[in-house]
Amino acid sequence: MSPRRTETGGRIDRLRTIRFTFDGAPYTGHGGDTLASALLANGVTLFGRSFKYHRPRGLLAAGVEEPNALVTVLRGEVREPNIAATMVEIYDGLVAVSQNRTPSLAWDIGAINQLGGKILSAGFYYKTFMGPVIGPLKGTRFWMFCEHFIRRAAGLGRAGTAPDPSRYERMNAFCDVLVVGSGPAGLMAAKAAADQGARVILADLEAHFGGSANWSGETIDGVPAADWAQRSVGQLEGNDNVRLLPRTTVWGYYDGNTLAALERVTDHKEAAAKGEPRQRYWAIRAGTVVLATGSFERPLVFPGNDRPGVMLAHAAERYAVEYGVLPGQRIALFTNNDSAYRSAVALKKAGAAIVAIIDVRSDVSNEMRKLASEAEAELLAGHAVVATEGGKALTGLKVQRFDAMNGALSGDDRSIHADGLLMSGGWSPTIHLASQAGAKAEWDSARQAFLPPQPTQHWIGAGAFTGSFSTAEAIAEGRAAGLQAAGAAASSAPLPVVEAAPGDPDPAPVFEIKAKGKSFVDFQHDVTAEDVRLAHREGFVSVEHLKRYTTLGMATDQGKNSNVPGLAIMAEALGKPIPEVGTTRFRPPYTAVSIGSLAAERFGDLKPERLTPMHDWHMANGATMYSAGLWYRPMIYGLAGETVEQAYVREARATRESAGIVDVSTLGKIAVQGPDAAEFLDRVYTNMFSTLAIGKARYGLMLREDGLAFDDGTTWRLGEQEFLMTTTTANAGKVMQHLEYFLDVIWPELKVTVTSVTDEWAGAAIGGPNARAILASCVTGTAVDNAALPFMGIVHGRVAGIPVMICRLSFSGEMAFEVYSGAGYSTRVWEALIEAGKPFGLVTYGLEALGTMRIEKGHVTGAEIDGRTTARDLHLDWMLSKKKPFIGSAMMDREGLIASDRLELVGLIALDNRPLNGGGHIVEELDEANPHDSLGHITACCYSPALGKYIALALVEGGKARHGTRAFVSDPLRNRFGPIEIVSNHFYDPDGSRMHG
Amino acid sequence: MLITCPYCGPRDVIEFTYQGDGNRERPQPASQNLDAWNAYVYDRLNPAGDHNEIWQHSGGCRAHLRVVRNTITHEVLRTAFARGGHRTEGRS
Amino acid sequence: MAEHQLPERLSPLEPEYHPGSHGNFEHGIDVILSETRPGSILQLAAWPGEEKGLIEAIRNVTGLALPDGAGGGVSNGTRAVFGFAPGKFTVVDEGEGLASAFAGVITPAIGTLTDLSHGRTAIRIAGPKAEWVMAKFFAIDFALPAFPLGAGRSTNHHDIFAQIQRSGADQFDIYVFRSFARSFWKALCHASEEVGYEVQ
Amino acid sequence: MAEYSAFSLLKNALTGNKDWKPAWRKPDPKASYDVIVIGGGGHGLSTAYYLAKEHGITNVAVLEKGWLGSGNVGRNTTAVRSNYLLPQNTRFYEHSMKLWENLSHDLNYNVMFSQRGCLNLAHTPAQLDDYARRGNAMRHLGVDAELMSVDQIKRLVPALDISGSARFPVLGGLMQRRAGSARHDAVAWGYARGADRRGVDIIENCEVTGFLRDGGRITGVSTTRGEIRAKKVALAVAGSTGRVMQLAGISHMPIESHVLQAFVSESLKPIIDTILTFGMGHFYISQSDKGGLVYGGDLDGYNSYAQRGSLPIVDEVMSEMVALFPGLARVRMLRSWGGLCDMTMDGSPIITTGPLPGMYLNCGWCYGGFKATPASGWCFAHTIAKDEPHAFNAPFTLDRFYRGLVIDDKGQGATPRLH
Repeated sequence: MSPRRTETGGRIDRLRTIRFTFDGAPYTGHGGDTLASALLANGVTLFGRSFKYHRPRGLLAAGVEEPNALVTVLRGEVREPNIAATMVEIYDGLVAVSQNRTPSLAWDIGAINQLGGKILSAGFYYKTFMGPVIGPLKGTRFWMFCEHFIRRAAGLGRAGTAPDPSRYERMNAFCDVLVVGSGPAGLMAAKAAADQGARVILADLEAHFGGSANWSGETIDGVPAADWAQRSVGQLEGNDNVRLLPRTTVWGYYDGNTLAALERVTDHKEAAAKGEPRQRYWAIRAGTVVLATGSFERPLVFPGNDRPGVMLAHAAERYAVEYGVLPGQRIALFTNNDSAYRSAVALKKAGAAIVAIIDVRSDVSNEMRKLASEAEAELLAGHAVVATEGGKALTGLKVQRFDAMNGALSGDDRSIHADGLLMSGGWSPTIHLASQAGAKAEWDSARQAFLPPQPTQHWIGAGAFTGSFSTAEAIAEGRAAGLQAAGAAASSAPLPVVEAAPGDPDPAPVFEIKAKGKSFVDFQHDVTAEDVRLAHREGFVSVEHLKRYTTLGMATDQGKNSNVPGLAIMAEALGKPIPEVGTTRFRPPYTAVSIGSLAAERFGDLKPERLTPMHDWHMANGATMYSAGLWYRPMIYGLAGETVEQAYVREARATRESAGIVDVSTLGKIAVQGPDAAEFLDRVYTNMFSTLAIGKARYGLMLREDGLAFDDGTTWRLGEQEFLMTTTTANAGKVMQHLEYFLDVIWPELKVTVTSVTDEWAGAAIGGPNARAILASCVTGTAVDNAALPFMGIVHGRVAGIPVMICRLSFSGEMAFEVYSGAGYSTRVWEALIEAGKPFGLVTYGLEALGTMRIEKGHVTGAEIDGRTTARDLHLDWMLSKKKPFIGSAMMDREGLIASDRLELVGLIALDNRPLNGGGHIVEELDEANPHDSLGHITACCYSPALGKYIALALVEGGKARHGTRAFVSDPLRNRFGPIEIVSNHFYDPDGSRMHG
Repeated sequence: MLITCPYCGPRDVIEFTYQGDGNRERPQPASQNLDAWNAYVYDRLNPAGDHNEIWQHSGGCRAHLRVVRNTITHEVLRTAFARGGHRTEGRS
Repeated sequence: MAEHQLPERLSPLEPEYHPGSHGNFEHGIDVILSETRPGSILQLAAWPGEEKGLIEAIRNVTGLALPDGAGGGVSNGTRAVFGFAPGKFTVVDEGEGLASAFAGVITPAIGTLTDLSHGRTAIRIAGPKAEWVMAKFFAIDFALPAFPLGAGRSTNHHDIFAQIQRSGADQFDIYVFRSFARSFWKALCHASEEVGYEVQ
Repeated sequence: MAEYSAFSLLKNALTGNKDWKPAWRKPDPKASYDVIVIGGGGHGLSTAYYLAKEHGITNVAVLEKGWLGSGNVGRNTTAVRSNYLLPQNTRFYEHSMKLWENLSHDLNYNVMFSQRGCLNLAHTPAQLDDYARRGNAMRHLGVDAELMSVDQIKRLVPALDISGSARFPVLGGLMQRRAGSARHDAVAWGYARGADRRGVDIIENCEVTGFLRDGGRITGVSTTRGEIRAKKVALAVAGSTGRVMQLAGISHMPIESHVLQAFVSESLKPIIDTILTFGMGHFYISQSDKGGLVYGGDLDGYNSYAQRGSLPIVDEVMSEMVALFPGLARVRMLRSWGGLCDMTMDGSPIITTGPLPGMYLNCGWCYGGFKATPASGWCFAHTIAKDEPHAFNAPFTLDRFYRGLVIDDKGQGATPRLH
């Protein structure tokens, strides 16, 4: 039996022994233990070190608000830092280590910071480290030098770099009623709503439903509250319209009654089952939310209140009643309200000696005096704790007379020997979700607490959340909320009967005992009462300034323990009531949420892969793939030992000499259909399409409304009211939305449907002097000669018995054809074309060769249509129809878009026969040391097999006017400088004789 | 945030694409009034409160909607098809 | 008709399609995944006000009577139809050639016909945990009252657009773009491991 | 007021820190001023500071509707950089960078500007060329930029997944070493203290409710603390520009107000030593001196005046984060918040005289406002004092949109969402 474990009691499974380690030392605990309760049972008092002063710290709380006992949980190499020991359910083989200490928790060199105490006061960073004005450490250097050490001293746990092997998952849920919190109020609400047939989700962040019923020691309907809770849960489990989510923290209340919750599915298990996620992220759309989230007990602010062994009263009660662990043998309590008396009695029952109850109030009610004597505790009314003693564990405390009216201390101090000091500074309703939902909390001077605001979304509060701290009220409010949420009338049926200790819910308005020594407000961040007063002296008096200047409330507990005491101290300094200092609006998340869980199913799978039908063929035939947006496209089909350049040069040369074939299935394809299709195209393209003959294609250009170039491609007229539009791969989605917008919003009178058929049709572009011969040898059902298939003509036929649509158009500048077929057949067509091409030495080519040939031809792509260029800049003004308005026509001639200093498309030839780089700049005079006066930049470049030179396309100031002149490429990033000649962008076969054949 | 698509019913905002100020009037295609074009292309009403907006249900039926939404509370007050005409009683 | 001599179409799922039991199946198989490979997937669109005529045409050609209302649908095992957008319907047939059957029927006065038989891939998920697995991907309510038998829905999972028809009490047919089908299939299998799944 | 220094810290420590004075006074507004600056955020405060310091104009009031620095200066992810593509932006932000480099001295307030670099990751050869274009553009304007190899990146950020197996493998990156981060609140407080020490009245909890006019001319403002007259009224209320301009009767602007969310993780020992951006989505991250990972992504994407974010963006940002750092999946997001951004139709700001006589306008910072704080105030002060823009802000006019002179670094066109 471990030193602090009680003989009996608690809902732990004493028959199950669980082995785990903390900081390397082996410990045992029982089923149902948290890491905190198990270590406490083993006599551990020191759990962590504080952020700034590295002070030794013990457990403050028993739940999610714990600020001190943060640990890192290890699963092999994978680290999970900053987890509150109070929230870690132990399992066999659990490995946990403490944080923010070197070399050990017991001996931490960081503790020397305590010596600097007064210098390291709030805001000290801002007042120093500016460093010298001159010399080697001027500017930012001195600060960065100091910062190097500050950064290493700061921080809590250490994150790992080993990839997390776990799976995370998202679940989209819908319900009529979401109940948050499973205490008596939540259970009643869930049951009432479920009985009405509503779809109910009940979520609680703890492993066991029941909330305070699990440790209050009260009885409900004649049975222990814990049993009543378990019985209620059992009744809920039966209903198939109820989903129970234990270990599930509802952390975010978003617009539209959308709530975000995190379910810890396997964190408490040794291992996950096959396919089981570590955590599940619930996105819940709820009709109505019942907020039954309870309340937090507040610490009191007094010297030495952070000593290990000083704990919240209800936390000690939980450890004793729920886990069968005594936080101390000789326990004193320090309180400003009645609830601590119940805790005293509970701990007495559990076997501790209650040496004293120190109450700041002089007038303590008779009921409380009765409870005190029941606990056999000396009652020191009108007293306060002014000091605590001990090092890594509490040994005693000092008390003095205290006047709650004016906060004055009097008389001699008196020492009390105790190894546990439990404090209660009153209770704060857990209103975070209500605040997130978008409203400001309201201060209640009786409760000395912020109460939930009027709902701004569909939620109803119940129980301690509303400031109703008694279980009887919780049960009544819970049922009423459940019924209302389910749309049912209120019920007058009798409610479960509660037997509970008496108590006044209103505390005395005492938050701080002013005496000598450090009194902590924010435990983790080491913010003291003096820091708050310093902030006041320096004018940081609004609550947000207070937080930001002192970091109060910015720790991992997000102010759950410190907000109200901090505000109270500032209010006193200002001589204003607390609400005038204000409260900060709570923001998501309620408690910290793992980033993996938010990535959910996309962890390890950020974006889908988009594949053409021929993808597997490309992979099997030596293609190196290139990711273009979500698509994968062949870059080259390299041969053994070939460089990328050698490969694309071979592919391009072979195409120009005989024939090549490329997969063009990724081009955006949009079916434009309907009586007004032609009219619509006339409006969206800069050039005419209504005049296009059936069975012919035309190259088209689109502008944006602002008159700049948007996208280009060929559009085919397949019938009177039937067009097939092609777009660039990159812009397919944008163009689709553009068209849909105009049809839906601007021109609803047009009878046109647009449908993405990108995936319906797969395409192969086959080009080169022998392309036609290859087609002729394998296409049936149509001729492909000049008469049957002139430039920009379209025919229908078959390849390998499969229907194909062939359009004669050219991107490569060769005699070329695009062969389209249904995607399910296209690989067969592709293979048939390659087979037919064998006698002609047909090559497959990839994006690099495609790019090379288009650069030789001077065609533009996304690199030139970059959202900043006009049709004129790209020498496409010949496509701007004067006969009709089109999208962008009214805006395209504004002064800035026709200015003479705009960048224009030109060609470049490297005069030093060395490769050029995309993104290199163009200058008139070369200055490698201090490059300046850029004229423009290279958009695309390659080695041109056709010209035998390194060439490029570029956007250059002056443009055409510079044809034939010399300049320099200036590429300091890649140290590439050299002479170039500026030429026309049409390097190769400018009059197009090859493609017209 | 949930937006009720007249066709698909209430859907998460993730399914929608915002298309901005729905009060803008596009000039007649042939209009040469550059001020009107500039106002249409660049200027936006940007109220703190109820706002007439265009949204596309791009992750659903792809219809464009006229939405009245409060820019302070994010409450969606009204939704309708931008392109009238369709007699499809909505689900919600 | 020529279609009858056509070779079998290739599935985009091929290399990732592994018939058999997978995932946590030792504890029972709670969903069955399959590719249904219909011969015809058509999109029919009616001009505003012409919906009734189109619905009539669909009934004449397929024998399927569409129920009223947005997203209404019906299926009979070999054929299925559902609305997925205002005035727009997806019609599916096990056999090929449904497009030519509609060719003369959908006149320019009524609307348009677009053949997507190759462009969309049909994946079926069936079993007691079908709703659970679907809810991992899509932010729509799959509960029977909210998503009735035969009804259709248009939704998306990030970049992947999907049309979904409820073809059984615990069965859904998902139509995704062919180019995304393999990625979606892999994700669907991955998400089904938890409940144990079989590929047929 | 006392200088801040290690010595003053020590001296005050010995006297129990009882003698520290307020960082700035809390005066009541006077009846009139030479200049009223509306907006007690970073830009408004720096404007007042430079009006006093550079132009000797000290009869200035800064009016803040809430608490000082309650807007975006205290809500951003603290990145400071000048790595732009277009020269108009690069020149302006580089001027800002130079002011940053001496700001702590200038203000006698440590704003903790730390030049730990900003690295844009590239994931395709085309993107690498695109970054090279931008880096070279910077170099041709005398701004530092360099390309980093995968090996260099791996050494700089070991936690990053640079394995070729990633969906979007890292192929390299564009680094600006002089970029960095600063303590955002300290910038507001430092400028406030600096301006206050030069005689500027900083008036908190003073909301402007209307404009006073003499004919067409703006002659002052009515506020929740009474009417205040001024020769010149300057607006620096980015995020609320639409609201305030409405008070002046101007309802249409080339601006939409959008929410941008930001996130911070629990405090960790140092793991990311630079500012990092993802090239295949919209994600940026750095680590604060306190150890929190500070990160963010895209706009929520719709008009909003609520400093409250939506869930889909949270999911998107976290997904991109663990795509880069699969080892950080178990690190936990501690806090999220939203800031209001003036999104212009080209993604660049507006600093100009007008649009009404007697009015001066500083707005449209999209989500680049923090790093601009010094130069924005410096240029705005010049524009107010001289009644004409400085060369640095001359391109940032209001009419540039209409004249086709947009400064569109992203090439997205007239949409506020995509910049």
